[in-house]
Amino acid sequence: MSSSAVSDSRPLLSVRDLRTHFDVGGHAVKAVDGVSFDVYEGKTLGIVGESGCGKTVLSRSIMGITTASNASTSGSVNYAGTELVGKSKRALRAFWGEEMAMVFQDPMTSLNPVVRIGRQLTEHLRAHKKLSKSEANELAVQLLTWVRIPEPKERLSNFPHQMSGGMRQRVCIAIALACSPKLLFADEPTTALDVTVQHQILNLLAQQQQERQMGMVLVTHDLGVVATRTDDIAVMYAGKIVEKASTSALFSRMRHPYTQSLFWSIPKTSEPKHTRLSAIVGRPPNLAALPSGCSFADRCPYVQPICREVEPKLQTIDSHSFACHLPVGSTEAEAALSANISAGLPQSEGAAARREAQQGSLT
Amino acid sequence: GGDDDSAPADTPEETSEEAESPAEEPAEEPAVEAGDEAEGDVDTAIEEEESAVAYGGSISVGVEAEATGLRPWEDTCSSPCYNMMIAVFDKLVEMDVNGNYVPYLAESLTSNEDFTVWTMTLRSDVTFHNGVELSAQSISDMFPIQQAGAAGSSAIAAANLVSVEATGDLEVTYTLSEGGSAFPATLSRAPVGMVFEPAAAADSEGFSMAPVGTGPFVIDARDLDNETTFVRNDEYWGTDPDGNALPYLDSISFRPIPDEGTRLDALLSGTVNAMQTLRQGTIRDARNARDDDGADITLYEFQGNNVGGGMYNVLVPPFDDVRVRRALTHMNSQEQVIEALGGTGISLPGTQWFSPDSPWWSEKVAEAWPKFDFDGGVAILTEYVNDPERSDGKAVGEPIDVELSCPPDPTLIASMQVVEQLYTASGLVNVTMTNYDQQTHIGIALGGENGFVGNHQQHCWRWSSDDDPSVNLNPALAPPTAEIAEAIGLPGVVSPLNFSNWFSPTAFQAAVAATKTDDFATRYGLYESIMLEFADQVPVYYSGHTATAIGVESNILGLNSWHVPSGDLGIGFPNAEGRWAEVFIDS
Amino acid sequence: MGKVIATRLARLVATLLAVTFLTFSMTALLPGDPVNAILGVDAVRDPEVVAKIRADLGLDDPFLNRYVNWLGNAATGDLGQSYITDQEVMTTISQRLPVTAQLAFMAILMAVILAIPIGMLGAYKQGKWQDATTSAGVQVALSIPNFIIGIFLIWLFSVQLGWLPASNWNRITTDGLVENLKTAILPASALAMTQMAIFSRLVRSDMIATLQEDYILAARSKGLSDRFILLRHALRPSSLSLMTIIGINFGALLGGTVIIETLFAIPGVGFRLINAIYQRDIIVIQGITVFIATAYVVINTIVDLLYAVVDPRIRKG
Amino acid sequence: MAGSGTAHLRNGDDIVIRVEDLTVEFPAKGGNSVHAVSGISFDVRRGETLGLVGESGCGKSTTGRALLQLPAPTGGSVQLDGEELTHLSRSEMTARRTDIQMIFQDPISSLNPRRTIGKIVAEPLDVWGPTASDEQWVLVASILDAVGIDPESAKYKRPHEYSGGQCQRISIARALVMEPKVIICDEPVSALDVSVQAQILNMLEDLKAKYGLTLVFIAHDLAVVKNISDRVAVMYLGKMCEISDSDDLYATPAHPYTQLLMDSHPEPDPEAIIDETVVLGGEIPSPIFPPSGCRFRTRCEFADERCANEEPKMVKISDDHYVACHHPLTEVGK
Amino acid sequence: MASLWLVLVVFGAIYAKLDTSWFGGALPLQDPNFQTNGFIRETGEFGTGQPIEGMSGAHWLGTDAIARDTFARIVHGGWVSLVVVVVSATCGIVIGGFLGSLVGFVRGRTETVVMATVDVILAFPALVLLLALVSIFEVRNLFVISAVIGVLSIPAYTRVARANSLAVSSREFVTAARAIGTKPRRILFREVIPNVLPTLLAYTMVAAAFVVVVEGSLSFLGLSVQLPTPTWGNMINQARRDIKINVAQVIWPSLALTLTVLSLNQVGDFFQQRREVRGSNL
Ligand SMILES: Nc1ncnc2c1ncn2[C@@H]1O[C@H](COP(=O)(O)OP(=O)(O)OP(=O)(O)O)[C@@H](O)[C@H]1O
Ligand SMILES: Nc1ncnc2c1ncn2[C@@H]1O[C@H](COP(=O)(O)OP(=O)(O)OP(=O)(O)O)[C@@H](O)[C@H]1O
Ligand SMILES: [Mg+2]
Ligand SMILES: [Mg+2]
Repeated sequence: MSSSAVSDSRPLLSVRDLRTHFDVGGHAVKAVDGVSFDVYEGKTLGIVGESGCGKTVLSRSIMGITTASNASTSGSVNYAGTELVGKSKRALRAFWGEEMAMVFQDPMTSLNPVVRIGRQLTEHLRAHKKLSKSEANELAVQLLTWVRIPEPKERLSNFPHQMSGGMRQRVCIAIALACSPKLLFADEPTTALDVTVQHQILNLLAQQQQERQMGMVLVTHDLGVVATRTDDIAVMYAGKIVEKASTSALFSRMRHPYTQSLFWSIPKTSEPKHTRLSAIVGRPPNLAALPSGCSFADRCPYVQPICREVEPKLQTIDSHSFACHLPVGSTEAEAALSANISAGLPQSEGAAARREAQQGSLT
Repeated sequence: GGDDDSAPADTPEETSEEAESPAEEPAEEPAVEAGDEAEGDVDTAIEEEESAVAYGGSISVGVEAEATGLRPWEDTCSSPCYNMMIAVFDKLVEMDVNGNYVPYLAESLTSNEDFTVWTMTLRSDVTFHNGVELSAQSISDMFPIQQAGAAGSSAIAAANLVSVEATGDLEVTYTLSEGGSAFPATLSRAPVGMVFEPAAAADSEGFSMAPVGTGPFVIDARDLDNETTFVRNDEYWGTDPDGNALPYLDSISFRPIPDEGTRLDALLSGTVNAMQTLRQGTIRDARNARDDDGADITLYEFQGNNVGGGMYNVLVPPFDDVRVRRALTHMNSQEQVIEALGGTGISLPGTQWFSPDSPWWSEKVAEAWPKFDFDGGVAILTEYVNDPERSDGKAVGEPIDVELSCPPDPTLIASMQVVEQLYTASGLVNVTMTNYDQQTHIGIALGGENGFVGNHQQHCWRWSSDDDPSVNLNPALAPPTAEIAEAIGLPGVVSPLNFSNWFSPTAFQAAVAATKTDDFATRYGLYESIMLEFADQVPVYYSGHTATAIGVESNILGLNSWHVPSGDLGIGFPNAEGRWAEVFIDS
Repeated sequence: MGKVIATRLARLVATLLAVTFLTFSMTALLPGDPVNAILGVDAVRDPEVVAKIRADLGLDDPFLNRYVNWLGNAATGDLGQSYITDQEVMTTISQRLPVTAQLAFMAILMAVILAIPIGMLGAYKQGKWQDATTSAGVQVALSIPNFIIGIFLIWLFSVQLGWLPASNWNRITTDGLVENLKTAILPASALAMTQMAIFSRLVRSDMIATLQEDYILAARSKGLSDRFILLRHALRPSSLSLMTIIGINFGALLGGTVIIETLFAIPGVGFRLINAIYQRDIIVIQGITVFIATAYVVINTIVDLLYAVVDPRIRKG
Repeated sequence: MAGSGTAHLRNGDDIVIRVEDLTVEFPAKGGNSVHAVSGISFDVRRGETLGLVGESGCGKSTTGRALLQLPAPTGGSVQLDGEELTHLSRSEMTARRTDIQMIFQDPISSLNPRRTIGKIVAEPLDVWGPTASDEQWVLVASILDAVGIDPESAKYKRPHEYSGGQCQRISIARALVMEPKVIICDEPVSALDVSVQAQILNMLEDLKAKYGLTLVFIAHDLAVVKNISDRVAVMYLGKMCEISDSDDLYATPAHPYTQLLMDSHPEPDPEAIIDETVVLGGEIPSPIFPPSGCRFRTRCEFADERCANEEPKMVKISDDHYVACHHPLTEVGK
Repeated sequence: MASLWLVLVVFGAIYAKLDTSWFGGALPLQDPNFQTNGFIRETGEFGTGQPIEGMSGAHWLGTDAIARDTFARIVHGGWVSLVVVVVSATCGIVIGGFLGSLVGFVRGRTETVVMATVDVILAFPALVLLLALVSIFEVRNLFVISAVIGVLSIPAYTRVARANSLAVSSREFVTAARAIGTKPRRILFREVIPNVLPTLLAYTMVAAAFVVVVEGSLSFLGLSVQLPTPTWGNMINQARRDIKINVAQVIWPSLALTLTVLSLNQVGDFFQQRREVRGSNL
């Protein structure tokens, strides 16, 4: 995976101002609220964010498989020149599986427990491509070989419960790859798996993606996962993208306080034991009643009055986008943080401790 | 559910045959096609068939229940069962249109002076279905089997029959321990009077499925609870008055259809060609179908002696006081009950054990019977209630308690609620209503353990049949308890069938006397006196005579015009029992 | 597998012992005397005659003796003879069980054939008018007593249209299948209505749960059509409770079609059972009860085994 | 490795928990049994935090529960303050439960949805003696306060009105209310969001200091375990592989399995090198039929015949660093 | 809609049963047992009512075979259904619910025995059991009938409760309760049963519908509540005889039954749905 974030070729997928709102008792739950990004062929976009920030809804809205009757989606999703938003279910079906595919979070539940692996692997192929049974079987064996499942022939007649979690997820990937889609959504594909298995699966995905030059959207809540396996990262908070940059740029310089806080709150093996973590205080806002201004304001160590009044726009500097009035690293931000620390703002405590520790280690 | 529609009713389902003693007085000439007379009650239409007879064809008959078995000596037989048995078996004695017992398989039947020895000569040309010839020996061989059978043993005991001997090739001698003039009635009823092939009867269960008799039809197939089919007996001895061999039909089948509505629907839809019913409601519906909807059916209705109603247990206070019984009877409107039963215009109110069509019917009794007279009843009851010596031991002025019980049949339930409201309206009666299923109901009335007294109070019941009056009446008048029997010097003559436990020496003696003579006038007088005593003492009450009917598709003829060997018309179709030998399909 | 069958058998035997004992006690508690049914009401009760009948039937033996005797005979396949008709209970059952079983089977089959699409439609269109309509229809069917349906069917198809016989039963053996079906279709339909209602409710709610599963969404994201998903992915996992209830209800129908059997005059088990109860024909009650209980247990065992066919997860254990 | 042995057990008065040769088996179909935990030993000092890591199904939770005798282990010994728990009768054990408490992985499922927070937290007090409810409440409130839940509003609220992190705080409060000596934390943060995870970890550290707690901390996330533990034990398929001071363990892992775990752990660092060869690391074998000898040998690149025949025992490789392996990485020179 | 009907039925039943003089007797409910063609003491004559009559101003839904007001009988009949439902649900929840919760919680031999018993009862032809139980009692008042139906509904409740109790018992808060040393009995009553109850209550709605029908069937066999108490079941049964003359008399009580069952099911569904949050994926 190269680290070049921008390619001048046309994007494979272009999402503009996508909004998916759910109507819950008259209130709009703004699960996805004005999201824009591009995905290029052969590149991986990581989407990171806390639980409930709208990652899943986002990827499903792009594909158009949101089914909730209370959902309404607007904006534009342009896939290789075709506008997907507003297309009928029937029309979309032609894209699903063949053009774009999805790998789900939980391999235990995303395979039908009562249908043999062989059939699940190829039923859509047979539907889309009118394959004969034996052709389909051959292909199924090949798919399992691709995802490195030993004894693929024998596995075809297995039921999901006869396989381990890692194998099942590989089967899911094989299913997704079956029609050679150009775009793959992987919605937290490894969250339910052990680290060692996660590692295998991520490797497998990366490999396949490279071989096939697929575009991939890798959704996760784990910064560790995206760090080494994506070309670009978009950080989501409360239904919006708050920061977006190439992976290397993002990790070298986090501009949004949320990204930074998230990064800081994760324990790292490189740090000594009992290292104090700087937790983000509070919890994500209720998507049905977002505060005015910046949604992160209540938890932000840098918060200033303006943050609560004006919603920050996503601004791009050197192809690094962020939506913040006081981007991290700016002098205003430093000043704001100092002020907040001295004011004893609880959400700044972590930052204060960290600053102290840093200073301590410097001296 | 179940065949409770029919079963829980009362006694007539269990045993009720047509019978009348050698009567002089002919029944009123049957006339009009039944149904829409001015007065509205059912009348019996027995007349010579006009159409030319035709051979061939099959019919199926919907009956209200399955015959528990086709063994005359063993199985208790109700109306549906009789329909089937009569197809296979011939009776020794039958009843003609005038209500006389006349020889049937017998050629003659005579008795000695005191009715203890009866000599019978059989027809000579008769063979059983299995080819065995009917002889006097057959009849005497039947006797041990009948003695061992549940139905036979009871009937033999009731008739005091002690021996049956073949005293010639075709001559049979019956000896009774105690003479009875109504003995021919016994020979007209299934347990003793129906002739079966004794050798075949050795295999009791097999016989029930494949009975062997001398009757007009031969058993073909018996599928219990579904269909029993009989085919023409080509060797049948009987002929019609013109000498044509009987029967006319090629085959006949009987299908038990317990649900009244379905049974009528089965006829209306052609699923069956004929059906029987013992319910006024169904007769009403069948009449409506015929008259209003133009259904192409003929209804043969019959108003029998059988009378519904109930009993008061006179051994239980307050029913031990005749005032209470009389009062309650006055307060009971039969018209109202009949309406509730769906029998308005179909059933007649009852005043005695005989219907107005019966030779035994007495105008005098009808006059004497306590009519509906609410205020009169209240007056009598008030007298009782205010009697400081009142038998139920309650305080003066307090209402009496009455437990009214019927089997849980919707029709009876309706009627008992009518009675309840009438009683309650007086303000002098607290009524509790109970329903027990048929067997429980019978068990309670019989009493069993406590010397057949029972602790019932007022129970639904049915009385009488078209048999000779002695058949039903005599057991009902016998001493109900050992003490009473002892007291009148007849130890051991205890009758469980005296359900109301009412005992009157005079009535009992009259009943006994009536079996010692065959003079109709004398017997009529005796039975009239008993009925008058009933009207005075009121051990039982009535809620209307039972109308029965057989409905057939209108091209089925001959049901109302079968003959006894003498060429006279037979009794017809009492209790919805058809004689099918002379039935034919008019083409 | 051998062990599984052995435990099953042991359970069957234990259940049957309990059921038979219970039946015996129940029938012993019922008021009323079989002798009355045998003799009829009007028969004069000669004490000797009564005593003889009681002795013949063993009615005077102690309760436990009777039970043990019966059990001993039953173990050898002899269920005794009816008090009333003297027919072998085995014969009684062997003539009637096929009838009731056919009715029950047809009713269940018709119900399932109707219920699955109805239930699926309801689940698929959950909350929409299609769902509301079918649900309401189903609940009406559920709450109309089935004899009312039966009466209506007779009125319509027999009396008005004259297409089908109003009652009784044509046996396949004697009348052939077509004639047999003519008599079976109406009562089976009447029975099927209630079952259909129960089944389709079940299918609907199970299907609703299944449709919430991730693998349904996964199947959709593969580009499969809704129809295909419903039939090939959702139906099987949604039919587990359906199978259970089919088992239970089939068992219940074998013993409980009394009302319909009576209405249509069908020579089935229930018809005989209710008559036996009314006549206090204890030996017949006992025999039929044992058969129904056996059928119930056997059918439900089969259902358990079928589970494994439908749900491979169970197969392994 | 994945072996047994007791070389790593320490002596001293301050040992609160001492587990020796703990074995837990569950009956499985066909007369087999699940060897969930097979002869592991460890001890915990007062005030120490022991981390337990390992892949899913390796027996971490089972170990934790066995400490509480829920259910009682199949074999081995569990000593709490020198008292053997496995021999206690049910009622005696019940009496000891005040000393050792547990926090569960799923915060939502471990709180009864139909009871109020006030009742849930006070429940141990109700069970443990008739304290006047006013007094009770004072204690409950102080502890709720300590875990960062507003006591007044919590009193009548029910679990569903709280987020996962808050529910976890509540279940911690429930454990604390009994003033236990030891708390077993069974993956208390695995179900929580990263941001909340940090809050809870920080809080546990604080509470530990405040109440002088001894913790057994179960997790599958290496970084989390390292952060909170003084000493870490690595488990594999019911056996213990390695136990060491946590800094030491991470600096110089000795067991190939520990190494595999570390290689697989995704560090949030784009520069980290990914070992792309770990595509086929093999699957964890069934605990019903565990491999002979070293249980890890089926996935181990160094496995040889000895590993199949001989079960490795715990050996000391440096100060407070023990490993059960025939070919520890420190020796192979990796 | 559904609950409106139920409220109407319940109100009607209670109103009819307890005090017809509420609202100054303004509600036009007649005496359900009064035969309008019956004998009137005061006048010494029979009433002018007609049996099996159609709808009219005097009798909104007509009259039955003995000229009683069908409307009044239907309203009063609701009382029986109400009591039967309440009593049988109580039996079911208290006994079946407890047993099921218990065995789902303690498992082991108790569970084997209880569930085997349940199986035996279910394997028993319900009709025989029903008939036998009903016949054993001397009196057949409303309570006895309800209790019999209640006893018969216990197995089903036991099954439902057990299935739920199994699930609840494996939840972690039960382990947590054990961990703090709570005694099993307390766990059962405080932790398990409260969580089994809601499902049981939802099931009650469905079972109630069934119970209403069972009472109808019992009436059909003439084995339900003692006369003259009206029940929908015995009304249908009685009117069946005259169905060829006046179908409506069968239809009205059937309709009441149908609507009630329908409503109960709907309310049951509503409760069930409230606990379901996820939507369909299709
Ligand atoms: N059908 C719906 N109706 C109402 N709200 C919904 C619906 N579907 C999702 N939401 C809400 O939308 C928000 C975003 O949900 P989403 O599943 O996309 O989060 P996520 O980022 O994928 O979280 P996780 O990491 O837990 O998977 C949540 O607050 C969720 O409650
Ligand atoms: N009650 C039980 N009956 C049978 N097997 C059990 C039981 N509890 C646990 N096991 C088995 O014991 C083994 C160890 O389980 P345990 O829950 O201790 O693993 P764990 O390390 O906590 O895993 P996880 O990280 O998934 O929580 C597993 O194979 C599990 O299937
Ligand atoms: Mg998600
Ligand atoms: Mg665990």
